[in-house]
Amino acid sequence: MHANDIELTSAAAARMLDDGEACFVGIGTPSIAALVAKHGHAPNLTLVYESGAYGTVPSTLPMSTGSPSVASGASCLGDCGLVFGDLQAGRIEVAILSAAQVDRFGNLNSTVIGRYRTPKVRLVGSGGAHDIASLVGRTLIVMPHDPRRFVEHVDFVTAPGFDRGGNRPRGTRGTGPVALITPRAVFGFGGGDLRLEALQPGHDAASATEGFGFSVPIADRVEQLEPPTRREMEIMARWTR
Amino acid sequence: MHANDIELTSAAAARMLDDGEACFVGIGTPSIAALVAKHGHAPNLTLVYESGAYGTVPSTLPMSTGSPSVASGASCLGDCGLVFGDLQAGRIEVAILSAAQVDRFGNLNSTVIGRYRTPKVRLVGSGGAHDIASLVGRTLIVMPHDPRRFVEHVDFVTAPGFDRGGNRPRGTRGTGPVALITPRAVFGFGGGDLRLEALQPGHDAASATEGFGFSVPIADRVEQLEPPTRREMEIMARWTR
Amino acid sequence: MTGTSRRSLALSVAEHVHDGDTVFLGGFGHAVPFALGHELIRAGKRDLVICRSGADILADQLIAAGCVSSVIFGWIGNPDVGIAHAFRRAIADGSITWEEWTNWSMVLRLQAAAWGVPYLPAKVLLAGDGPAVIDGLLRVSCPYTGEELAAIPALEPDVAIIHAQRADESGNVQMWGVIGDTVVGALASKRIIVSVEEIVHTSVIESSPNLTVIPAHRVAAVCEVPWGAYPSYVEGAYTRDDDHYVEYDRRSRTPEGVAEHLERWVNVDRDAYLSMIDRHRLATA
Amino acid sequence: MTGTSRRSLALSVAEHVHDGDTVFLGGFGHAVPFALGHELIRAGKRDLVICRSGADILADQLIAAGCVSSVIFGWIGNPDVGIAHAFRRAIADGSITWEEWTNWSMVLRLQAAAWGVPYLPAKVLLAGDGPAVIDGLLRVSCPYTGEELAAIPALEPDVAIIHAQRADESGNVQMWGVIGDTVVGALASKRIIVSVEEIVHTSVIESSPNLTVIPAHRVAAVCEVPWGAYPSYVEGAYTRDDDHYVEYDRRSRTPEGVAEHLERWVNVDRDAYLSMIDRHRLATA
Repeated sequence: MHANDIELTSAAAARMLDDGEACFVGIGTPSIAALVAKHGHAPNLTLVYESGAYGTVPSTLPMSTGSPSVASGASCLGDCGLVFGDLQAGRIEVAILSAAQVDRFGNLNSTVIGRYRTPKVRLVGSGGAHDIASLVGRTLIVMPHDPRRFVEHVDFVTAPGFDRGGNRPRGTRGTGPVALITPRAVFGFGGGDLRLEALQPGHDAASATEGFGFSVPIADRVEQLEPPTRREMEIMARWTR
Repeated sequence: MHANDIELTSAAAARMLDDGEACFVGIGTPSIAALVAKHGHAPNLTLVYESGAYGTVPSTLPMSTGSPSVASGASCLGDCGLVFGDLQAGRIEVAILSAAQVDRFGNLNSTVIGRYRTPKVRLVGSGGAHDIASLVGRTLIVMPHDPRRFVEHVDFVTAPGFDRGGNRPRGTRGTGPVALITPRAVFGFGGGDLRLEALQPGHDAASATEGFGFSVPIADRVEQLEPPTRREMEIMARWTR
Repeated sequence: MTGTSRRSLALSVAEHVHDGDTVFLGGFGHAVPFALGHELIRAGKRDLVICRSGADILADQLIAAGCVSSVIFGWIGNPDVGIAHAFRRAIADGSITWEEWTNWSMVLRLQAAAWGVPYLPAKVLLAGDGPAVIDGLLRVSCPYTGEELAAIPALEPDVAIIHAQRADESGNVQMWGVIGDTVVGALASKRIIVSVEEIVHTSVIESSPNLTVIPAHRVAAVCEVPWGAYPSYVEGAYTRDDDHYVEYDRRSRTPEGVAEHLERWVNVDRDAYLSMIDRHRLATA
Repeated sequence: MTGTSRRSLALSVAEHVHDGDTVFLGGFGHAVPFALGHELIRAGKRDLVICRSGADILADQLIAAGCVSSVIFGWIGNPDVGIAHAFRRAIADGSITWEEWTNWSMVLRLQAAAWGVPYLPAKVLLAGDGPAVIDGLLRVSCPYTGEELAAIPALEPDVAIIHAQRADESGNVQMWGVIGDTVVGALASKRIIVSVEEIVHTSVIESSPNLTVIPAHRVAAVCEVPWGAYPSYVEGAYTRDDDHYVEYDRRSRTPEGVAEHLERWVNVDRDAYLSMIDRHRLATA
């Protein structure tokens, strides 16, 4: 059985989570990635949802961070204040985020396509994404390979990554984005700037960056990612098949 | 059966509570006063304890605001943040306070007798008293008739009443103390200054202010308080006999 | 509050929600107050400023129905399904204004009001493009450390509408499951209207006082409305009707479609509403 | 935290409390962590800065035992019984320093740390003599309203010791009854040590997640210590031994008396301690 795009992305992201960490997750692929880790190499990973849930292990994939599957099986149901307070106090190690657009500096846009007051497409807004990107220890970004989403500069910086000098902007903390993970590749942000670092099975540098709105530097040594293991595929199957 | 000092004080204070109010209470006589009202003319009075309890109706008198009888029978057990936040937001109408000393301006001292750094007697400190006196809608002060406790100026203003000009000091709100209730009399704070306004049964102006460290003006018309009713005495008996 | 008592949805809304009010909508995915929100639509409320952190399709429906002049939010959409179509149209045609925060800053705005302070300092809205689109957002320096912080201004709604599992007649509200910002938003508000699955005797409340999230003296009205959070869910009672959310996404793509949806689901009495719900499938109790 | 596991009192205190630490003491009347506090005394900890809002006789005993260099508090005494005699003696003879706040401002100091901000604004400590005796207390103006507010600085204890009803082995702590400032004080602290009446299976925790007041990833160590809050009480387990508090008041009036009390109640092993408690009279479960 070949891994599909969500499985390739989720498994690669999962491997970047360490056992014992608290991981802020959103709905969709971020949840799957965290669950692959939790059911695999990181049994003591704590999934944290902005709705106030800690330690939840959703059996069905939640459609909202407040969904029934976030509540059932949680070991702690506090409120938004508990979770975001913990985040602001520097006590959440890692987050997995996604967005409509990402740029070469790891900035995320989930607010508007086009101009803010006269948008081409009005999106959902920050939710917790700005807060998480500003405050968490490090960020993993997961995206489908949709060329329109990879731009040199996002139309709106909802969730800050790095500034044009490759530094974390004032008013943020943590190391910022450490990886952009797609079904085709993993990109790092070594100097605060996107760089191709590893390829998913069957892809090369050209296909990994196909359609990107900017040119992407390539690491001296590009790793070849292993496909999801049989075990990882088994774990993911219930949400991705 | 004659009312004892605690009963005279509690019953007089209870009558100053209106049905439907939220009333911040401490341990001892303040609790008894609130309970007399609650079991009598003010069934919809909400007793609030700083430990986070709302709507509690202690069956035995609590020794601490965190005592078992504060918890059992409470309709809401939040935390200190809920209660003090509510208070700071101006949502608690009235409080009943006591202290080691009260002065003619309604200032309360529960911090030290003597100088702060070299006290004659070191007391328990503010607890919530400063917070309540600064923020609640109005304050009732209940005290035993112990002349050493009635002074022109308290040694330390733990809980602010009025300043020497008879105004509420900057940094407080609410009307401040509206009454000082003792087993001998009720004093008002009309112009921000203590004034004898009503006498408990069997007392006159001289005995009501006996031993006070300052002279007390007397209202043009001094009321005569009714003794606690039979019903009030019945209510109080379980805590005061 | 003494005056609290069991009220109908219609009476509660008539008494406590006025045109022009700022209205906090409860429900962070869980226990979204659809019954109360739909009553606002039936009552023809106008010029409401609606607010919450993550706003889902109830907010979109209030906008579609013409009740709303402005939205204050951290997120607005149809969770995991798509965007808020009526909201998108309304900002495109200029019929509403909006003020856009983040989920944490919205929670802090409400917390500030719940605690009676005019602002709270925070470590967000200091970077990215978000701060620039909030009119008049200011910063403060910590007087001790010199650290620069965002000053998040208090937001005190005139009224909150929330749904919960149960309350007693005097208004002690008990809620469990996902809390989100529902409780802080209610506590922030001048008046609180609550619909509950069940009104219970005070002895039930007193047997589990730690579950009471809002003490009675804060509550203006309580309505007993079983299934009052459908199509969202109530922990321990019924699960979320995910299909309904997907269906709303499809229909709300056009003004006609959303009008039909409101005609079907709002312009009906409670019995008809209940008869359209597949309660057998959704009940979890 | 991954590393959390069932630990003895002695090991927990040895690993996580160091001389000179600022230690938050849990227990607002309810669930005062006497077993953990007494372990600090047995371990001979020195130069501790102890803090909480309303501090009762456990704080006084730590002072009497010479563990404490400073106390940060809103209230200190023996509730409804009298003053804290060892505290009084220690400040009279200059052997400890102190910093005196109010209960609300102490809660805000801890809340600021729990939320990772260096201060929170408040409407207290603006009048009376209290503000003048807090070294360096500053004010801020609200940048929106101009209102003058007290700037309450964050207090982040190095370690919290608290007692609760139950936890699982990974450290999810459940507490009910009076909460006071116990939870915020724990959340404010860098490390949290918890003693519980009972360690339960995680399935018990997951059946009532709203009762979890501290999520496991914050907890450094959990110890199962039945009667660990005696002579205070644990809701649903045992009631307060009021007589013990009265007795402590009597004995603690002299240095010799308090030394005798500590010899009797602290310098003993757990079985001997339990044998001195009239468990039959106090048990409520």
